[in-house]
Amino acid sequence: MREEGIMERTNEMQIEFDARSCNEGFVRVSVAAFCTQLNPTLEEVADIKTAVSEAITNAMIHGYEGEIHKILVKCKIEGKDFYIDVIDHGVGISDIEKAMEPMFTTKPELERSGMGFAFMEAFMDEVEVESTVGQGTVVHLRKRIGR
Amino acid sequence: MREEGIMERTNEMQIEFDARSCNEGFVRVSVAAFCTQLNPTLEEVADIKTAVSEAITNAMIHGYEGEIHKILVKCKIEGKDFYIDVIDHGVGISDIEKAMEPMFTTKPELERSGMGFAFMEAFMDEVEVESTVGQGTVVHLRKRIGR
Amino acid sequence: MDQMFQIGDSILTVSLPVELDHPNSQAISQQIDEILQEQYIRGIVFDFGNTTFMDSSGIGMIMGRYKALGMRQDSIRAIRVNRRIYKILNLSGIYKVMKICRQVEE
Amino acid sequence: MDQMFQIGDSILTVSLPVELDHPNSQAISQQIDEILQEQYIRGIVFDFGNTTFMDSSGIGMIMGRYKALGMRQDSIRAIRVNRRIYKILNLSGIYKVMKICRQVEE
Ligand SMILES: Nc1ncnc2c1ncn2[C@@H]1O[C@H](COP(=O)(O)OP(=O)(O)O)[C@@H](O)[C@H]1O
Ligand SMILES: Nc1ncnc2c1ncn2[C@@H]1O[C@H](COP(=O)(O)OP(=O)(O)O)[C@@H](O)[C@H]1O
Repeated sequence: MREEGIMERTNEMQIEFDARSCNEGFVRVSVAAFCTQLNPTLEEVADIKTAVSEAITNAMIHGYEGEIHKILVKCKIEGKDFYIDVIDHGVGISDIEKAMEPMFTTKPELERSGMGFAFMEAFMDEVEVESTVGQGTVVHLRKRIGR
Repeated sequence: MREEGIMERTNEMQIEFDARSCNEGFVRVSVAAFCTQLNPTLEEVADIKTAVSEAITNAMIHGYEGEIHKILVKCKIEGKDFYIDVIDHGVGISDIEKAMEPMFTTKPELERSGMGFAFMEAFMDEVEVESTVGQGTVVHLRKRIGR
Repeated sequence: MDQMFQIGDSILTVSLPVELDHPNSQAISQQIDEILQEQYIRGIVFDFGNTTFMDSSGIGMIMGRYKALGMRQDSIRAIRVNRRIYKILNLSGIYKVMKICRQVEE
Repeated sequence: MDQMFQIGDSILTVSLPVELDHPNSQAISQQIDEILQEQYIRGIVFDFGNTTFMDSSGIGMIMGRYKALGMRQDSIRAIRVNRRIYKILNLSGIYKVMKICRQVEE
């Protein structure tokens, strides 16, 4: 494939990193820097950063319960759509519908507000969760840039 | 592994991205943001950015000759050492010693200066190249931070 | 870190960091709780003047401190809140228990 | 993009971007070459005043323009060069053909 024509509207990257909370900042910065190709507004960048932050914090705290394993963040630009998948191989979610209810949290003792999914939904155009107990979770996020 | 003790001195991430020149900036930013954990000086960050930029430009221009395939950048923090591997599955290098000579380039028509490896060596503490013709190239970089 | 916390008239003012994310929120929770154990504090003012990023971990941190203060009315307050942070605070519903003073934006 | 290029007395002054990397160097080479084809230019001044990042692609771009101008002595010059860029230009050996004026740093 030459770097020309229709393919220029697609672009992919993925970051795999240790589930250490000190990595949250660099992952937000990386995803934000990648999506500047879509010429987002500052507000759109902030929306994406917040949603990514929620999903990777969840993978660390809930998915891996503080253990250090790998988290994968896949990003794709397709036309004006920005897709982000956040993938962990942690404990999984048994009741996804319940998990996505605002204020619902299984870790109140860690001062989780239960607003993670609510924020993702507020700031992205699409939030979809796939999960298998004992195997892990994929959070699919999509945002259309420049409307 | 809990996020404590000796393991805190190790941290890993890797980025895989399309060999499009528009991705060079975001990869530099990501690697720089990741290595801030080592408290580098601005000069050290600039050194790392330059070296990474050389290696990924080479993977695009020489390794893949402008075709769009994946480049992998692996980063590891170990104590005060910052390791970066830049990996492509492109054409490979037949004579590595010659390739690393300052001013040597196989693409003068693309205005390559032949200074890529020289810059990597100037700015990093270690540069090692492994390559197999027809299979690809790995550039290993290491820099000790905070001396 | 110490200029982050100022106490006057039993009110603790916390200068929040640029990014109020999960690691920072955890650290701040701990530090505030240490202060609350050492001395009588009747209210906390969260100063968002430098803060440009915040996620739900920040909401958890604030709600946790509200609880630590006994969930008393007017015990917490947010000042110098910019547009982005205002949106997040609003979305979280936390304005029901915390007065929010906005930043004058240029 | 157009304020990037200014011409006076047959000298082209190019305001280089913040990051003079591979994609930017390629684009600038092309744009300069178009100007060189359209009109007589006897020298190029590269203004690094905004530039904080540069790699060997930038060196290639400058050397290429030096060749396009016929490799004449004093035909290229770099101005407002900061410490970092100065280091890179020095390392490349390009100072042998290009006069370098440093930025006054605060
Ligand atoms: N990656 C994950 N792995 C396992 N469980 C998860 C994951 N993400 C979310 N959950 C579950 O969904 C619940 C709600 O998540 P969220 O809305 O982000 O709130 P919070 O993180 O504050 O608990 C969590 O308390 C947890 O039980
Ligand atoms: N990833 C790579 N794959 C194949 N060949 C490479 C790669 N990196 C470098 N080379 C070879 O090494 C030569 C020297 O590289 P370098 O010093 O970076 O200079 P330049 O990129 O300006 O040619 C290149 O011209 C090319 O032939």
